[in-house]
Amino acid sequence: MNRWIKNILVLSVIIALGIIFFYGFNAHLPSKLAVSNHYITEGEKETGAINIVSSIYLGYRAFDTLGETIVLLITVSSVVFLLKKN
Amino acid sequence: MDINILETVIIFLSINSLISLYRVIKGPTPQDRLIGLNLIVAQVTAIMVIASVNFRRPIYLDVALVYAILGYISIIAISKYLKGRKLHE
Amino acid sequence: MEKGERSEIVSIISRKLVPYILLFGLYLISYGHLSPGGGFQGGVVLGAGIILLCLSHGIFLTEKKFPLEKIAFLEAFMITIFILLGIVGLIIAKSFLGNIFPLKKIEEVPTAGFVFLLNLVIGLKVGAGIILIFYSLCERSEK
Amino acid sequence: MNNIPLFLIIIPLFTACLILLINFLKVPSILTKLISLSSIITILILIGFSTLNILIKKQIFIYNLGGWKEPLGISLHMDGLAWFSSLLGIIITLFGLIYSLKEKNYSFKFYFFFFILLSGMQGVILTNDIFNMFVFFEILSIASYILIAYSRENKAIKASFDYLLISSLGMSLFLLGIGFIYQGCGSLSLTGVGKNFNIANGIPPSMFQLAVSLIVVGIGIKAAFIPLYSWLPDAHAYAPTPISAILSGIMIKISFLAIWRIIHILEAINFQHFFLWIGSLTALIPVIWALSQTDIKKLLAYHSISQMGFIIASFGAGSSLSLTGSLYHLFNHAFFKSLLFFSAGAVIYATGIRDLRKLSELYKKIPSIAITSLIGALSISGIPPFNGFVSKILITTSLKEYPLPSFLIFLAGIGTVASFTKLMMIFFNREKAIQENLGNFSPNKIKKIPKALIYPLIFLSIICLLSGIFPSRIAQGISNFILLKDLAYPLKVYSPSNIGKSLTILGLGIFLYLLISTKRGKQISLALRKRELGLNNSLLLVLAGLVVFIIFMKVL
Amino acid sequence: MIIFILILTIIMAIFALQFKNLLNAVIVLAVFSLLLSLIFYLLHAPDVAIAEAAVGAGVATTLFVVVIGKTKRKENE
Amino acid sequence: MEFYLTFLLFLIGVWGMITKENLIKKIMGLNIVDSAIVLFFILIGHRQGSTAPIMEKGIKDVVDPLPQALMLTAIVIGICLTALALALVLKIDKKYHTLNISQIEKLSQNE
Amino acid sequence: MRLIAYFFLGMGVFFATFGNIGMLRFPDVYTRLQASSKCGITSIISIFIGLIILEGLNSVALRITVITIFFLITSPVSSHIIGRSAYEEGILPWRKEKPKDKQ
Amino acid sequence: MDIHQKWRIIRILLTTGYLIIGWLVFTGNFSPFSLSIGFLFSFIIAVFTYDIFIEKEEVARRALLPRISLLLIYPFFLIFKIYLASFKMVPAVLTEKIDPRIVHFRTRLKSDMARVLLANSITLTPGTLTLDLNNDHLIVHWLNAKTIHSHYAGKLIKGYFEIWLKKIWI
Repeated sequence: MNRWIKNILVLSVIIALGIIFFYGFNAHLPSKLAVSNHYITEGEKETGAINIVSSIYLGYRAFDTLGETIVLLITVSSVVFLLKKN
Repeated sequence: MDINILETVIIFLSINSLISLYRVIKGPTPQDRLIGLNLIVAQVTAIMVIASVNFRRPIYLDVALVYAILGYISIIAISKYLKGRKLHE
Repeated sequence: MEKGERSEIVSIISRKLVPYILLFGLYLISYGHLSPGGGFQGGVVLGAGIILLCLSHGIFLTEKKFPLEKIAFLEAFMITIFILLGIVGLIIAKSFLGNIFPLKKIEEVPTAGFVFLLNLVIGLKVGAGIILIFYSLCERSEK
Repeated sequence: MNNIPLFLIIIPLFTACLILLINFLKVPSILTKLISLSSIITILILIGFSTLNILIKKQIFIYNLGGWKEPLGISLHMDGLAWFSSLLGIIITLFGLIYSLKEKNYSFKFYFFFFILLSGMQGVILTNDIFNMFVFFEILSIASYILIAYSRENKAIKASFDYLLISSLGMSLFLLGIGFIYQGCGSLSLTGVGKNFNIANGIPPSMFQLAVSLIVVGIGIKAAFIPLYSWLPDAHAYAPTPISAILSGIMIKISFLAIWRIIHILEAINFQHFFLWIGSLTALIPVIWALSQTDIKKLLAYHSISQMGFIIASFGAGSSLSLTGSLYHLFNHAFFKSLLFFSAGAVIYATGIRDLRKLSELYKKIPSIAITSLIGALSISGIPPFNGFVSKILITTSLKEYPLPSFLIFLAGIGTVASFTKLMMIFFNREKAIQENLGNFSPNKIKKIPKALIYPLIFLSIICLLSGIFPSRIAQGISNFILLKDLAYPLKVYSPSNIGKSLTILGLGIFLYLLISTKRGKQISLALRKRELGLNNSLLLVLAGLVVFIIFMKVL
Repeated sequence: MIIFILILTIIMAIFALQFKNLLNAVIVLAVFSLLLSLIFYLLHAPDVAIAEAAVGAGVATTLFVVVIGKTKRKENE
Repeated sequence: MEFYLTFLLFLIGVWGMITKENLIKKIMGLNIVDSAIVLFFILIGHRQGSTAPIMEKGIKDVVDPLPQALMLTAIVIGICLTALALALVLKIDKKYHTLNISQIEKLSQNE
Repeated sequence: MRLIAYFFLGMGVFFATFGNIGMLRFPDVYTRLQASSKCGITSIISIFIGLIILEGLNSVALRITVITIFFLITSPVSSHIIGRSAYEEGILPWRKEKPKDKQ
Repeated sequence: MDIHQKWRIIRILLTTGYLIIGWLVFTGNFSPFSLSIGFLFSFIIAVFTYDIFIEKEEVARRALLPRISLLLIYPFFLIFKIYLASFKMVPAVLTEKIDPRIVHFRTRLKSDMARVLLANSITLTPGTLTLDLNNDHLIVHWLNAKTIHSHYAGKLIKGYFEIWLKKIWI
């Protein structure tokens, strides 16, 4: 019985969230893409990579990539540390 | 004209993969599900290749190759585990 | 995973396939700036190749070939190189992670020297990381 | 000079990698410790260099990474607030490092994780790009998950897993919020977002509210607001002591400061007022649980949430005095909470017991720890002349216009006094263990405490005392140099009425302590202790909190 | 087209969460990930499609399978 | 329409995280949530152009490359979290011999 | 030429459909595996041949050939390993008539 | 120089050669820079994986260098067979007239690669599916079993494949 109440509670919260997303989100927003347009037009010249995604990933936003590698490094270290035999 | 035909093929293939999905969900044994997974990998690779021809971007074909390789690896991993199950239980 | 358990077909096919998968991973890494792919994706494919080797030849043999210690060292070394590259950029190009190579014309194929280098570093690092995660998750059942 | 923000992030990272790398060569552990100590001192000196420029010349350091200008690439900004929180983080981390140096069973991995944690904190503070902030938050969180599970005890692992799930859900919400912002304004740098993402610029109000609430709830999980705090007590209690001090002392505050920055940039004024209510509830409710705890560190962990409530409520009031009070309390809390955690850690180190009921008469065996804990307890309870008193007075004066929140905060103050009286009883009480015949603790088994554990305690106590004695100077400094506002209020902290108020709270608190130490009170606290939220409920509460936040914003 | 595959993906997600047998859930999750990668592909994001296929089908599935192999097989009621 | 289905996917993942008792199921829910967010970003980027941002000769009308670059990072972080959570699950299984969250909570309270 | 390509594409769809139907209707793991492995690979090969004819011999055709060869190698292996795992697990093959004593 | 040493170098070079073919196929790019990078990568991979790619015992020349002309024709033959198999599959799917059995038989092929290819070819041909391969012992699932006698079944199933493969490898 308790479980049923809990399920209903969860469902109601999720449905409420769904309604909020449904009304809060506007799919037809006019988009302003000054930054991206610059990437598309100049990215090839400025970084030398034809693949613009690569040029953003490793050129313009390479610091993010550094952070991401650090995330991977610490994950690997912690998995090794956690599962190491004593 | 071509584009239409190619897209029709894509649509047919995706409807076909619906059947494989049914097997994945329904399949009484895990092996059945794996068969479904195998077939889905094949069909989706076909869809990707056709779509790449359709988009006129041959560069996209790398994705299909990666997809094929990794589908194979995942199937081998899962069936390896299925085999090892008797040792565990 | 004892020896009798292993399928000969899978083992032989994987034996012939793994070098090609690794090569494909390196292709993805080194052509990351020209076609889809890049450091991370290629690294994952490298890792998946080694995982396939583990699955088909057993983890002991693979670990003998690619020992855990060395791979861990490779990973730490690569991340250090990444940061060092950034610092070299700071000295040469006056900004952290700045481009330290001259940009050539785009017609020549592998132009983006810096992107290429970073892709290589990241790819090796990601591959090493994934193999390490797999090793350490597998480790306990062997005992 | 402009490179300082970069070095604040990179030097810890590089140190971490260096530690990892040199340990492949099987070097002695003393080298690891030496490297870590020297690195942290280096960045302390670096941030010291920047003091003059930032505070007096009111200069903002901007560093464009990779040479790409602001909207294209990522840039680091260091203004007064960032300087303040960065400095606070480094100091607390330094104390934590000194405290952990003497511990034998911390391998090099511990220092590695430790420095990544430090680097993540600096990154979150300094970055001016919202997605980069997400990445640094993830670095920070992963480092903290693994540090919480460092002891590999059952409860620590469980706490770490709970924290991982809840916090990842929060981070997903944050990322979704970033998606909304990007869709709305096509830019990711915080200044660009501030310029373009507001209702005046054509963003629909409902979307603005949704994005802001997603981001606030996502980060709020780390800052432990009222519906989102349930991971914190376990996580902070079962972490190693220096890590508890860092997590409680600085990490939750950094998350809060990130919210502070985002709300200021987005100019979500409605939301700021909402924080008044959230903060006052956050101050009160955890105190009730704290009163019922018997684990030393868990009690302290509940109090971190409660003190965060003071800070948040004062932030919500929004006047320059209350913002000053908020920052001042943040500053003080960082010091006295790490002091308390270090003392608790020393007690656990000496006796090997973390249950309050089993300990007694420790004053005779470890007088130094008893004194430092007493200083910490007096600070947190807001007794003059310690620093907690000053900031609490600032907060209560600034909240005068809002009667209900200030009443809730008053109640929270009483609860704080009561629970810290309960904590202090392990030092000054007699024969409690015999009375309840709970444990086999014998006072003779106490280990000798090494000096490295005591030095940070003494330093921290001195800071607590000093920042309590010169209140107006520090408050003026905070408001003039960091908030760049005039403190439009004649500061007179040590007035008789204020002291009387604090003494009233003290008396009521001791009375409350007497109440809960009766038989009936013990039964109630046992029942409360059993009634902790499970993982599922906490996850549900996150979503429910999100719904409530959004609905509240719609109503306002 | 994309909507159709997306609906299939959602169905797969529901089933992945609903299966009692964890191994079946992992298989379905692999299918989910592959279909998602197809969607990325059709949305002209080949980089992300490669990453998702590599991560979802290759690494995550293998890790899940290893962990499930070491813990119990059936989900406890 | 795709956006709303993406939100539905997100909510399904969250629902799985909240209601499922098994820890591995919770991690799967987390995976689904991550995927939904990635899909959301890609959809945002897709709205403008019509082909991938790889500038071969004669290609002009491309989709927004920035969300794709961001999502590569997000995918890496997602897999990292999954791996770490799975390692913790292994550890939990070793200590408590069950993966059911309510049983684990009962056991850890009795300690 | 184009018509031949379309013919091959149609054949690919045809075989894919039959493979799927076979997988749906057959009674046990092995027979389903038979249907799926054969028809799956045939449909893939047909489609790829069709596309190669459509595109002409250039880098695309080369890449498609690589994928085809890869499929030719791996698809039977994965079928084999699925079948083998079923066989080792002791799933008995379906028989038309009830199994008698001999064999 | 020791014979093992020599053999190792030969294996590394052979592996490199095979891998460079793969590189060319992957990239489709013949510029000198790409080729040199490809050579470098192939060599590195070969150094790491040469004893996986070519086993120490595989000394026979034909096992390493198959007859290229026949090897190139073989896929077309195989594809033809596959088409035949699939057309036979269609009525089976429609009518469900099947009589599946499991049969065992042996093969005379020596080279590993040849045996594996035989098993794969059997999987791809009408109504048969290799379940296991143990040295030279094959277990095959047969959809429309005509006989269960090991010798005849072997003859029927292996068909021309064995002869072809024997010509290509050993």
